[in-house]
This record gives sequence, structure tokens and C-alpha cells, in this order.
Amino acid sequence: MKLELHRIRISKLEFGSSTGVRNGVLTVNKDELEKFLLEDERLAGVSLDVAHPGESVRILPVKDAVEPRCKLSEGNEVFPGFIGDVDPVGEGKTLVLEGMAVLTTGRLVAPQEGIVDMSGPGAEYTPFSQTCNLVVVLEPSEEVKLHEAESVCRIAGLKAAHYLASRCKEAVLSQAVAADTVETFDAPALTEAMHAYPNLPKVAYIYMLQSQGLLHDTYVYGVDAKKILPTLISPTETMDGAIISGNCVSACDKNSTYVHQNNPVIKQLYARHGKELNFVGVIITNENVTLADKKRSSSYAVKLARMLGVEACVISEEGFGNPDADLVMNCWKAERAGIKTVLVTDEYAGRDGSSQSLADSCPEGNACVTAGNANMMITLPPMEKVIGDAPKADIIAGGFFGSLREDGSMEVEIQAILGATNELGFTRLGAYTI
Amino acid sequence: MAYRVVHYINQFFAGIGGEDKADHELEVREGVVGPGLALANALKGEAEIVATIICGDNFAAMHSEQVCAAVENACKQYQADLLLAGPAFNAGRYGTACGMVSSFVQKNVGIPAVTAMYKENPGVDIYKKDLYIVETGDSARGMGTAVPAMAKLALALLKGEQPSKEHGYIERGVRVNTFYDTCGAERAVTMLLKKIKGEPFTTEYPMPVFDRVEPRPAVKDMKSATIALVTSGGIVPKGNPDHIAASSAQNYGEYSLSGINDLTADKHQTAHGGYDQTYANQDADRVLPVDVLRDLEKEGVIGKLHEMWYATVGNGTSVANARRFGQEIGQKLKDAQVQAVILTST
Amino acid sequence: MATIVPISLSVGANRIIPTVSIPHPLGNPTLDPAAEKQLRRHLVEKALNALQTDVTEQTVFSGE
Amino acid sequence: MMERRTLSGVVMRRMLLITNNRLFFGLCRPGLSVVAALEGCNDASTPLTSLDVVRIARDTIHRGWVLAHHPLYGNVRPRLQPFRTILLLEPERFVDGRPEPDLLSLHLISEAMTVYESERESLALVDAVPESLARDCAFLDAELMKETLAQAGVPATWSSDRTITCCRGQREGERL
Repeated sequence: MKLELHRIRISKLEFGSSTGVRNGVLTVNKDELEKFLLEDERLAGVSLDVAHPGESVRILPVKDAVEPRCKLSEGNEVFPGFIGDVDPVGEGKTLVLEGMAVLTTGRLVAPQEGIVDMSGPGAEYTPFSQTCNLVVVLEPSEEVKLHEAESVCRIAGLKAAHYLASRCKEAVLSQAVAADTVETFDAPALTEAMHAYPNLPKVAYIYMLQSQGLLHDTYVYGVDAKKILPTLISPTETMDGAIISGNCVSACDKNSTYVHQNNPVIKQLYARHGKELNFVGVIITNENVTLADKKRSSSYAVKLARMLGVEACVISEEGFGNPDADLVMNCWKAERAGIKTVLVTDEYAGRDGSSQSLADSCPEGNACVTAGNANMMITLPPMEKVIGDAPKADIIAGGFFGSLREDGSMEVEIQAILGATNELGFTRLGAYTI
Repeated sequence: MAYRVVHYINQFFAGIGGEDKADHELEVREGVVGPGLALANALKGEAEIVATIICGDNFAAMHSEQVCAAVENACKQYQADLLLAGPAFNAGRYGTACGMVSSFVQKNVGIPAVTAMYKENPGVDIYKKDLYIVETGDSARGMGTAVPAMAKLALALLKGEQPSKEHGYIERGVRVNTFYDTCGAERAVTMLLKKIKGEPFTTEYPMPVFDRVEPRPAVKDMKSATIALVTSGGIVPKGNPDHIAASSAQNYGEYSLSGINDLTADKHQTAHGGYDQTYANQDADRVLPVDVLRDLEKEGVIGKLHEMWYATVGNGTSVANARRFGQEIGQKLKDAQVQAVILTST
Repeated sequence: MATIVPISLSVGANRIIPTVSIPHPLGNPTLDPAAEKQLRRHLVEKALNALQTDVTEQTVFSGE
Repeated sequence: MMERRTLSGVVMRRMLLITNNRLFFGLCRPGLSVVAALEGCNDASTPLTSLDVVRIARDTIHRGWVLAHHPLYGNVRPRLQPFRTILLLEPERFVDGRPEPDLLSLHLISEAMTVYESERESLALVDAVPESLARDCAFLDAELMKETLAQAGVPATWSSDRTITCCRGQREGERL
């Protein structure tokens, strides 16, 4: 399987009469996109807005972030199971509108979280302060129940992202617009992969997906991850949106769809592939709530690693508490099977940094990278413009979300900031002991 | 313009007297007193000690609110930019008082504080989470190294610098966020390659690991052996006199068994927060078998039940604390010529 | 003397006597006092026996 | 996991649902006892805290009962989620007549206690939470337990709106 990513660098978003890209500027036909999304009658209202890095804008509560992509070549479309049919993806050519993201927002459930500040101290803690953002404010209709409301908003984000990319497809195919970069990723059949680079260590990636239930779910080819047995997936399939996020909790360490499309661990393993290691495969597994599922999935995932005959694995987690047990099980089962591991996680060490960071541990977990303490407090200054649904006073008052000061500034844990302590190691944040 | 520093010392280092003067009431004097002189020199004019607070160790222990309030007022009155306290070396009450006033001032006056003491001073575990404690020797002979280290750390804090390991403070066990040069994923793959090649690497989050000890040889003559009882099940005299915490214990207790043949509900209890306390509070022998060992002592099966028992609470106790409790208790039992120990846990 | 043997093993104890239950390791409130004390004595004697046994590695004294 | 093999064949394994979430108080199934973690036992009784629910579960696990699921389900945030629900299964292993604690359950419940105790002062309290938050939190708590209850043979009959329809009936609550 070979995949080419044709990336067009987007530096500015504008509303205009037709949707298309020229010289890095993406113009969006607001009415057309709003009407397109409103075709789903479960949505009572849709409004669009834009936000650029550096502006005094706060977006809240953000449910998901999606990078606009569509296929340039034949075969199944991106986001299989939602936009595309359920046939395999991960091959051929894919168009990527790079440097921008679609952010969905709208009030689903009371706990308000998922802040993106485009400037100020909060901007440092979210990758989405560096992208031009098309914000889709969604209002599910009243009688739609929570389950349906969640899936309506999730699918609306994917539709908007796919719409934007596919409106640029003709221009690229007709060479009216050239991709700024083209990058090729090869994922050969296992027989070939195993013999390539005989003197380099064979490495796999165990990719844990949040799967605990409503608002804590992930979908693979449209299948709810809590229903899968661990399985192999090609790294190129993840680039075509095979994995999408239905997880809204916690904002800091949930993997948005954007991060699944641009998995940093896969990026790093590819970067060293053929030079320092032989990247032979990705194993996806879940983080179910029952202990029977945890034992089954961790043993199954490690068995797949043994079947691949890998020497070492990176294991990344999603979430805190319940998933710590899966992370630890995956770790010690792999190490006892002779497979060396490095764990990527985040910490909940309390606001004073002195509580126990993880809710589980094992002596085999001697190699750990963490994306920082999610309980660290930060003061966010007031922003001139807020897009989405500003938190209700009673929610703020209860200190459940953070504390609002008279001058309009907010004191919150970075846990409420989108992607702040992403456990795939997407950002440079980390922690150390003083 | 030099920073303004207030210095807290006890009656001994102020030259007023030793234990006999431990009730010396708190007083504030302009300028430097005792070790303050060496500290002032070490601050090389970048900061000056504008006032010294002198307080007897007993007085500080008995009147903590009053002392803290007085220290707070002194810092405000002299517009202090930082509080220096000690060095206290291995003096327990002095170290605890230094920690108390330092963390109070940091919280209530909003200025940094630096103190210094020996790593086994009880003040360390109570206050290391709140403030920087320079590690010193266990006696005043260590003054020569303690003073420059305190001054260096104080100047770093005054200039808003983030202290590093070189400043020689005792690890506080507090996790602090930072932006590394590379993203977490890159750091992970780099670490994995080192682990594969067997090269050294530093984990970013150390998981607790327990070391192994050599088994001791068997007791040869049980009939004349002194056996001691130690427990992590939290059995303490009624009222928990040493206030051993129900979880994440910071200390252990040492209690006498003389005249006690049986633990009873009115005199003994459990302080342990990790299990249903009903049964241990009804009869603490269910955790610490004093009644049976007294019988065995009377019947001559064992030589003697050691007159002291040791107890802490093993519930989320940090590995570092547990190791320190074990070393200290072990040393005391060795000094008391105890041949063997029965360790009970819940 | 501890109820959960694997934890004692993982922290490196060398002579381990399995006991009754976490809230009452050396007792059993459902027994009458005399029987409970006899149970406790039995466990303590096993501990004294373990102390008089040379061991080269971590050993669980679980036999009757 | 749900059936206990005995000489006389398969027996439904008794289960205990410890919860301070009112949505579960009415749930009743043969073999399932709902322990409503309440202070007092009349309608005016106030629900205990989420920490109390974990503590009751811990003491029960010390007596050999086994966790059906991880006690920190739902990306736990004691500060934001006042409700906690824990399903335990009847002891399975016995050593000379006494139930032997299940090691994994013991490990997970003590880790859970550490997390809850570290946030003891800032626990979200059921009655102190604004109504809008309480309703959604109760519903989410029930939703996240759905999979566990289904695997335990207790189909949760709550519709996807915010209330649980369950059969009225005598609650075999075991007072702990």
C-alpha cells in the first residue's frame, strides 16, 4: 500500500461567493456550506465563523478538530464508514488542506470544556492556536436525544472538512493549483516489510483508542472501538481518516480526529524508518471499562506484536484513570513477552503537582514520556470575541470548570484546553520533578 | 538597590542559650545576628539582611499561629523580598519551625523563602512539597557549605530564576510542567531506540520500584531471643498521639509495651485509612499480636518481647518515606540488641 | 505476616506468612474469643518457625 | 464471568451495585442487589459522596467480592463528576472456607481510593452541583455503566433521554 499526501498550505480563510483555494487563501461559500450541513434535519441551526492565529478570539467548548482531506485518486473516500464507504483506504493520492482545521462547537452536555485561545497564554497549550480555524457552531434540534446529538455534531465536522477539500479537488487535478508538498508513505505487505532492513530493529506501535461509552468513544471505519478485538491497521489508513474521534472528555488528553489524521508517533516512526528502525506495523486496541475486556484486549494486542516478531513497541494512551490500567497491562505483558516498550501518557499530579501522577503503575514501565501535568492552573485573560457557547455562570460559579474573575479573566486547569496534554506526544509539553 | 531579606533563627544560633532557653519569646532585631553575618557576606551586596527574627524552639512549637503572624508582620514591616530561615542541620524542632514560618510566609506574604537542614530532619518531609530546602550536613560543622548554598539559591529565587539540581536543594517531589525542545512522540522514539541498544536513558516519569535485600540467617536460640513487633497496619495508642496520617503517612510512632499484656479497645486503635477499621478498633491484637507474644514470653518459647513497638500507616505511603522509616526503625532495633522482628501488615 | 502475598513478594519480603484477611490479618471476628486467640497463636508460631529457618530467597511459609 | 459453576450446574452469580446515582436506585433484577449509598434510608436521605461509594466497594472487595469493571471509568474527575457506581460480583475463590481477595480488584480499588483521596477537599457533591450539571452527570454515569451491566446480564432499560425507566420492586439492598 502506497499513499501520496498532496498538501496545499492554507495561510488565510475568507468567506466569499465560491469555495476554493488560490495562493494559500481558502475562500468559503458560507451559505452553501451552512445549507449543506442543514440537510441533516436533526440540526436546528448551523453558523460558521473563522479565527486566525494571534487574534483575540476564544473558541469554546470545542468538540472535535478535523483536517480537510479528500481523495484525489479512485477508490474509497476519506473518513470510511462516515463520508466514504466501508472499503479500505490508505492508498493512492489524498489532498490535504494543511495549516487549517475545522473546529466543531455547540453545547451537548453541561461540563463545558475544550478551550481554544487564538492568542494569550492559553494559545501556548493548544496546537489549534497555530491553525487557521473554520469554526462550525452546531445547534442540535431540541427533541434530538444526547446520543443522536453527539453523532450529528461528529458527522457535521467530517462533512464540513470533506466539503472544503473536495471543493479544491478540481483545481488540483487540472493543475490550476499545485500542491505545495507531496509526501509518499509506503506500507508494504508484511512479507516484504519483514525482510527489509534486516539489521534494523523491528518496531511496532500499539495505539490505544478511548472506548468507554457515550462521549468517550472512537470509531474505526465507522465501527465503535469498544466492539473491536485489537487488530492491525496500516499507518496510511490513519492518514485517510480511518480513525475518527467521538471522544469529548477530557479536552486536554482526548485525541481529536485531526490528531488521528496526523498521528505524531506514526510520523516519527516513519521519519526513522529504514535509517534507525524498521517500522513494521500499527496495532490498534481499546480501553473498555470491564476488566474482562481489559484483560482480553491487552493480551490480544501483545499477541499480535509477538506474531509480528517485533523487538520493541511505542504504546500511547488516551485518557486518565481507567485507561491507565490498560496502559500498564499492555506494558508488562509486552515486556514479559520480551518486547521492549516506551509509554506515552500524561499526568494528573494535582494542582500543586504533588499527587501521584498515574492511577496505576508497574516496575516494567521504566521508560515513560509524559505530556505534562493536566491539573496545572493557568489564568486566561478575557478575549474580545468568544465563538461557541460561553460557559454558564452557575457552571463557572461551581468551580467545576474554573473560576471567573471580575475582570472577565478565567483561572482554569490546562485540562480544559483542547489538546494541552495530548498523549500521542503531539506537543512539546512535558514535566519533571523539582 | 539591594534586595531586602529577613532572617529567622532560634535561640541557640542567636547566642542566647541552648535547651534551657528554648522558651525564649520571639523578638525582632534590626540587622544581622549569628549566622546572619556569614549569610550577608555570601549575598555579596546583592541582598542585605535588614532584620533577624529570633525565637526559641519550644516557643515556636507552642505558639505557632502567634509566631507565624509575627514573622508575617516583620516581613511586611521591613518590606522583605525573601525570608531566610536556619540553617537548622539536624535539630528537629528548629527545622520544623523554619519550615513552618517559611511556607507560611510564601503563602501569606507571597515572597519566596529558603531554609536549610539535614535530609533526615523531620521538617523535611512536612515542608519539602511547599518550599526549597537546601540539604546540609547533620551538624553546625556544615555551616561553611550551607551558607553559600542558601545565598545562591536565595539570589536565584529573587531574580525569578527556576532553581536547578546544582543549587543542592532536597528533591521536593513536585511535578512541574515545561516545554521540551522536541515533541513527546519524538522523545518517545528516541528513548525506545536507546532502550533497544541498551544505552542509558532517563525516563520522564519514574514508576516506583522496590529493591531486594539479602535474607538474614535464621535465629539460632529463640528461647533467649528478643523479638520486636513492627506494623504498617496503623496500630497506635488511643487518640493517635503522633497524628500519623490515614494515608500518605509522613511519620511513624514508637510506643511502649511495658505493663501491657493485651491490646484493648479503650487504649488502642488503628489510624489506618485503607481498610474497615471496625475489627482493629475492637481488638488491635488482630493486627498486632501482643497478647499471644506475651504468652509465648511467659512460656519461655521466646526470650523477651521488645518493650517498644513501632507503627506507621501503609496506605499510599511514598516509597521514599517507607524506606526511611524502615532504615530508622531497623537502626533503633539493632541498637537495642533485638534479634528478630515480626512485621505485620493489612 | 500479610494477607496479600503477591504484594509482599513484589516489595521484596524474604519470609512471608499468609494471614486471614485485610481488616483483621491475625484474627477472625466470627470466631469466639478463645478460638480466635488460638488462630492467632497458630499464625505467630508459624512466624517464629520461619524466623528459625534459613532461606536463600523470598519464601512463603503457607503449609499447615 | 456471570455464571458460577457448581456441582449442581451453573448458578447466577450474585451481584452488588453500589451507587449514589438515583437513576439506579430503582433497578432490580434477580441476583442483583442495589446498595444505595445514602445517609439514612428514607426519601429525605442525602446521597453519600463518590468517595464513600469507592470506600464501601473497597471494604467489600476486602471480603472477596470481585470488580466487574474499572472503578475509575469515564475519565474520572472527582471535581466534575459527583456520581459513582461500582458493580461487584460474588466472591469466587475460597481458601479453607474464607473468600480470597481478588488481586486485580484489590489493586484497582486501592489506586482508585488514592485518586479520590487526593481530591477529597474538592469532590463534586451530589446536592451542591447545579441542576443542569447534575442531570447530565447522572445520565452520563448511567450511560458509561451500560456496557458493564449488559455484560453482567443486566440489560439497562433506560431510554436515551435523561431518565431511567426501571421496574419498581422491592430493592434487595444489602445494608453495609
